Amino acid sequence: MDGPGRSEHGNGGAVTLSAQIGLQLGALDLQVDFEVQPGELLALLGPNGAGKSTVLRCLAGLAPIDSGEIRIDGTIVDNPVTDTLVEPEDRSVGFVFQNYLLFEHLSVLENVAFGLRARRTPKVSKAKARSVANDWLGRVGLADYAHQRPGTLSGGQAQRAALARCLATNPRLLLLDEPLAALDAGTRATVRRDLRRFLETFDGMRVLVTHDPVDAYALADRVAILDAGRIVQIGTLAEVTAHPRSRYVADLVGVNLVAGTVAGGVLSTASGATVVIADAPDGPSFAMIRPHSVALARVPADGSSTRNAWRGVIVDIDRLGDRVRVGMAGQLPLTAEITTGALDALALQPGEDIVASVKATDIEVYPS
Amino acid sequence: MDGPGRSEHGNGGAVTLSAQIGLQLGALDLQVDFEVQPGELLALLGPNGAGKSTVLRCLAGLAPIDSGEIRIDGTIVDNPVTDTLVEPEDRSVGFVFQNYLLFEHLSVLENVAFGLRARRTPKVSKAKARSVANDWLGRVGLADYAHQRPGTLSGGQAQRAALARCLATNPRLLLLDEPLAALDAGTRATVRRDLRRFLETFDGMRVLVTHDPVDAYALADRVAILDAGRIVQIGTLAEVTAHPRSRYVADLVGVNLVAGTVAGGVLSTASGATVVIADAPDGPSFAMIRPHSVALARVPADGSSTRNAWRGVIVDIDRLGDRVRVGMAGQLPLTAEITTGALDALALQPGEDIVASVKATDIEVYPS
Amino acid sequence: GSDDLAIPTSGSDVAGDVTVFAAASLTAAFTEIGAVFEAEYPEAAVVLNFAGSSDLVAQILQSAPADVFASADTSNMDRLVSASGHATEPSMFATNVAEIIVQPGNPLGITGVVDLANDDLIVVQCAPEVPCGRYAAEIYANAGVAVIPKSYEENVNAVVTKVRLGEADAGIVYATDVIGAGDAAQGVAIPADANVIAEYPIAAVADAANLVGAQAFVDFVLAAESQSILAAHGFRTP
Amino acid sequence: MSKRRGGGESLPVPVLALAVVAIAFFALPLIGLLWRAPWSNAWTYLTDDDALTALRLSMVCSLWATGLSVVFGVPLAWLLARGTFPGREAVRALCTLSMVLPPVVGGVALFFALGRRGIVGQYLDQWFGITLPFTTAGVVVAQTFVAMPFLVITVEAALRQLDTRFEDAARTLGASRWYIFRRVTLPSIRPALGAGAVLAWARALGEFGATITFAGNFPGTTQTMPLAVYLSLETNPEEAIVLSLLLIVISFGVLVGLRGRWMGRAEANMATVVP
Amino acid sequence: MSKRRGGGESLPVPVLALAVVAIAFFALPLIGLLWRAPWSNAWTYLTDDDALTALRLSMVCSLWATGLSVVFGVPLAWLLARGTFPGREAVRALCTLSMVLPPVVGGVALFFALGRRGIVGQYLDQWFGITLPFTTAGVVVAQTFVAMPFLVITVEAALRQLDTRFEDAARTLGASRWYIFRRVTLPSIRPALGAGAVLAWARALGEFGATITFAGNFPGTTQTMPLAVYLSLETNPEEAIVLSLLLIVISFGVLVGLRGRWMGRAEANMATVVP
Ligand SMILES: Nc1ncnc2c1ncn2[C@@H]1O[C@H](COP(=O)(O)OP(=O)(O)OP(=O)(O)O)[C@@H](O)[C@H]1O
Ligand SMILES: Nc1ncnc2c1ncn2[C@@H]1O[C@H](COP(=O)(O)OP(=O)(O)OP(=O)(O)O)[C@@H](O)[C@H]1O
Ligand SMILES: [Mg+2]
Ligand SMILES: [Mg+2]
Repeated sequence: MDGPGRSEHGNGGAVTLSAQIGLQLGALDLQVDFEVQPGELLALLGPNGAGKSTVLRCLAGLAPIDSGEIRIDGTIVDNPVTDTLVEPEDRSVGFVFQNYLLFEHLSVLENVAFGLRARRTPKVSKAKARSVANDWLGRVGLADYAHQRPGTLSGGQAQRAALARCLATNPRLLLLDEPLAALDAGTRATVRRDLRRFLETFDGMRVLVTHDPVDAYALADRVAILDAGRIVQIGTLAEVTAHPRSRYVADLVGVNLVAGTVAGGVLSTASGATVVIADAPDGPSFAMIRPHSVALARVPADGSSTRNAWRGVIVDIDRLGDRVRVGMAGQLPLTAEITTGALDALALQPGEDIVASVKATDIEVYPS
Repeated sequence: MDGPGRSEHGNGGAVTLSAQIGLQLGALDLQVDFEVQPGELLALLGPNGAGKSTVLRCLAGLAPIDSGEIRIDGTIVDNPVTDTLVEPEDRSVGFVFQNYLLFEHLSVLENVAFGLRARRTPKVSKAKARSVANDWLGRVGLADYAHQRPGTLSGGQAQRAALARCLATNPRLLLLDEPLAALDAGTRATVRRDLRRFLETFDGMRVLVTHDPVDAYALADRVAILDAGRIVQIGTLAEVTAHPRSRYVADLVGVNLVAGTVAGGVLSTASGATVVIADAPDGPSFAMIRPHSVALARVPADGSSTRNAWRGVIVDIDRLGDRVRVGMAGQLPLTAEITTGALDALALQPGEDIVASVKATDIEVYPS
Repeated sequence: GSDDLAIPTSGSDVAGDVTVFAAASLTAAFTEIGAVFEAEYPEAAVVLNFAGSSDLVAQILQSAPADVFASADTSNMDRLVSASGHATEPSMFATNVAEIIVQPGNPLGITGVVDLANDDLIVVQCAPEVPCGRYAAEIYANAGVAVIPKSYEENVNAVVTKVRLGEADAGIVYATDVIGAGDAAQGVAIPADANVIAEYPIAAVADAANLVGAQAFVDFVLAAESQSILAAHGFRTP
Repeated sequence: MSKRRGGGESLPVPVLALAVVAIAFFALPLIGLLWRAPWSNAWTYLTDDDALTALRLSMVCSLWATGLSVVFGVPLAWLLARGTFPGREAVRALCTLSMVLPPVVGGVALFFALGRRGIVGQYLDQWFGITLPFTTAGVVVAQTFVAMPFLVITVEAALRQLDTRFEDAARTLGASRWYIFRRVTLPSIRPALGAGAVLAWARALGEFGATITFAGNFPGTTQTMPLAVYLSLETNPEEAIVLSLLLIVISFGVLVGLRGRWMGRAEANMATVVP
Repeated sequence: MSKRRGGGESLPVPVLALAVVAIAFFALPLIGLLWRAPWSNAWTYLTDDDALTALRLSMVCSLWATGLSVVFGVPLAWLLARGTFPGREAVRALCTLSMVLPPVVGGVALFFALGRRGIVGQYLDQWFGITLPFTTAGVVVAQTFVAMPFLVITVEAALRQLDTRFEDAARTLGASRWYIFRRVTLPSIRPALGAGAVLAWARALGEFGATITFAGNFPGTTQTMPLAVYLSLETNPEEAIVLSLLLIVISFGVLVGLRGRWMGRAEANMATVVP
């Protein structure tokens, strides 16, 4: 049962992950190709149904691929052509599932101890396993729930138990499917901190699926944007967020992304809107406008340094702390970020007309 | 089968919810007492395991209460003393569950049509039900998945299907248990907008459980903070967030909350830290410090207008868009919010020493 | 000449288990006989295995550990002998005559076979595949009546049970069964000219493990003491 | 290529070994029957009128028995799984009554209940002129009595394993208990229901003791296949073997046929929350 | 107060009605037996040595049969539920063989397989000197042959209903298939396993035809309770009734007793993801 996977990783040396994954699954046509370096954490982001969870299942060996090859630390763990397939239990992967999957017939403690007891190498005594499990429960703040059934835990508690169960086995390749999704604001920060602390002392590589940009920013070295089974953007956080190339990323970073064609310092969109920009080469381009550089007014502000102004209707007002994000529909849909004060001053309401203006110099333009 | 609940609400008139809930469930001792006015939306926030989902189950009639009384539109639907209990199916509640609970043996479309077909009044033809269901699927962007099995949907898709299934029955009392939790950044904003649009045309009252402050800000009229089965704070958003009275709320709003005692313009904490403040009455008080009014430096900034400075160690760096939240541990744990530029300039790393300073005038103090 | 293979038996060397396969209808009688036999030969122990005659044949042919086979009819004995031979020539140790079994007090006033032809009557009898069924057919033929029973039972005991429970009004069974039923049922004799006689053969089987014991038991069954026991249960001597 | 499929098919060796032994245990007797079957004149036995009549009757009765078992057994199973009333355990035990009862005694017990002189039977007779013994209806009753427990116990186990939160969800959607039962509960226990029905049907098909005792044995009305087989054992074991094989072949056909339609995996897993 | 408890106990009326009919259907024959039982001299029958011996033998054998059914049946069920191999349907059907087979024929078939002249039996005899027919071991074999299918089919249905993602989770935790089988799969099908074992045990306890044919009817070694009952039907139906009642009482005791320990609801719902 002790496949190449586990034994080779046993030494705790650095490992590499290279994955070319081709898989047809229902409506999903998955075609991704990426590498993860030792000690690196790759975050998979993308809309629902993009195939993020499926990618993780492939890496874990739970979903054998149709084409391509997955190599961990030089060992081929999945290759349909040579008919190679290292079973999940021999891959030494750790998998934190999107929906917990705790064993209902075991106590929370026994759940966390499960992985330690399960593997034959290294053999762990029951007592040892339990004490290790207890440590982990402590770290995720479930010490008091050790002897309850998972079923009596709340959503977030269950999620944390699942996290502990996986981390306890000290896997070589760590796969996290939205590990913090169900945690409340308070706990999330703490667990994220613990998680990062663990990851720092972790020499394997990690793939993280998340919807929360904060998680990605806090934990990931590189980000891959997955959409409809394809990687549309991959690179360091800086690269990806500096120049969003998809609506999804723009939303994630919280900026406005305008696609169009530049001609003589003016970018015109498909919808016919025009954006006056600082110098930029002609040709199809993206324009990125930060919400807080968008000013709102009831009437066009004449004689201001601003040279861009668009009319629109307010569709959305999201308050966030002492700032407010105002969504505007119109020829050029925009999201503006203003202070609560400004909002109260303008007394804005959804459905009202508004004028948004942006300094040309605040607009970043790059070829698409 | 047609209980008082449904028939009375049938007219679509305004309704009121008043709930005194006492319930002992495993580790949870639930004791809450609140009212929701017609057209009002109450958001329940609180840490994991606080009892939020349980409260909703009580309101829906899925968990009969041990003591107290639940009244909907004047009708007593649950009262252990008089042994009254209106069954869930007769309460005309809509419940969006924390974990979907879609029927695996029905197609997504049939799931959404279920509620319409299930109720005898008003009787809805199969065709009618299906068309209504289709509309709803369209609204949550699942039109293409109408004939798939829920099992083949991704997490977020399933969540949206569940949302549609509930909204389709046009319930009089709407209970939402983290309806947006599993949605990705892009979809969430859209669905939230749809949800709000629906809620605006909804004359019943709604109770929403969420972990996401943005949801609460965007959707809720009032917020109740639930902790360990008790409501620790309740009121309008302004009230609750203006003067956080719990760690949880402070985290939610994203501000620093310092509890201590004011004596002669100085607030001293249990840990011995002192905070110089603008005038405030003596006595036990809370001090609220906004992260972006916290300045960070490597050395104490002498001769500045700032009169507060604390040493500490960086434990946490969360990048969020073009801003960075820096967590500092020390005698006075603080979270500061600075620009990416400032971060790069200071080249801060977790574990390094740092000095945080705040203008006394930026500190808001109120008696606890 | 029933004694061509006969082995002289004296109490001394009759010992060990004597396994007797006997027809189920002999249960009561053979249980008693077995006890007396053991009293006679203290060294010996009688092991009784009761079942339908044909089941017993099947078992013996599957080399069940049988020493003696007592059948409720000649045909099953013949099947055994023709298939696996025998240690001693089969000899008749009892006969049985058919009777009509009816409710206690004979409420329907059934006097003879002729009355059974009445369709309002619930008559049950054995299936033609089993001996008592064949006998019933013969009896109807002899009496010159056509009786259509409600059911062809698997064995005579089933017939008795149905009448005892009052589910059936009448049936063709053995005289011994009527006696066995006690006052839960009562019998209507069939005149000898229309009646048939069932013969019960017994023999030591071919590869009997305890041939001496087998021989002794066969002889004992044929002896007076056993005959009186059989008589007490309604059997007649051949 | 099997390996490629992943999933559960590469079972642990010890388990596999045990499973193989179990299969052999069931296969050998069948092989034995085939081995000893008189192929030369098998056809004559099969085309024998009585055999065919018995076969037809067996089919009709066993299907009726299965139907009744489902109609009455599923509600009973639900009551046992969800109801809370004193003596529930006793009722559950009561359902296995006909399994522990020697078949013949079972038949006798049926007489006591439904026979001409039975507790209820006498009134059925007096008031409605209905008599069950010695009728085809009686066969169905006897078979149902013996077969239903298998359905009840199988379905009840499934109901207990079912996640009740799905029914909660249905209730908040305004569905009555009855509607939920039909549209949510039943569909989600379909595999177990199928299994239970198969068990019940097979048991009814092979039922012998209770049938012959309660319903008797008359060609055309109450003589089912097992009875025909049993009796031919008395005179003609060869025929018995052939008829048994016929019985087996037919049940195989039905089982293999039903299987796909009844016990799909997709329907099985009601508990799927997300893929 | 029952209303306060909420949950499923207020069943829809039609269902309730059907369930009640079903219960009556099982209760009446039992009442009938009790009604006709000869209480006056019941005690003498019960204390009769042969009866007690038969009872002891029945218990021992049926428990052995149940044990064997579990040991071999669960792996088989797993193979059927998870394995993918040609002829899986056929194998599944094969398992119901002994249910459709008239018991007596089943006994004959066992002879062909394990008898002293049987396909395998002859070698058991020659090489190991093991003979199964007409021994207590033979009784266990006959009962297992008849009882195992009930366990196999029940457990298989449960395995299909089981959410395999939990096993996936266990695999990623480094658990071997065998470990998962023991620590995850088995515990989560406990209710079904319990139900299946009960079915098998009850069936074994009542087994008559195959036993008397294959193992014979020797007091002390192969005469189980049903056989004793059968014989006393010949000589003394009253005794038969009393013994049957004894059989029922005992199985009731065991079932009601086991129930709590075996079929808890908590264990049942493996699929709970959050409360
Ligand atoms: N077993 C399956 N059968 C058919 N289609 C499937 C199956 N599993 C997944 N899919 C398809 O794959 C798509 C992606 O699923 P996946 O769970 O990987 O998405 P995801 O990126 O994880 O979404 P989310 O962020 O909501 O979890 C789904 O939309 C579904 O259509
Ligand atoms: N059936 C039950 N048996 C025992 N305890 C229970 C049960 N259901 C809930 N609890 C207890 O109630 C507590 C609160 O559960 P609940 O699901 O209401 O929390 P929550 O506020 O919804 O948390 P989350 O935000 O994580 O969903 C749990 O911690 C658990 O201990
Ligand atoms: Mg996913
Ligand atoms: Mg909750």
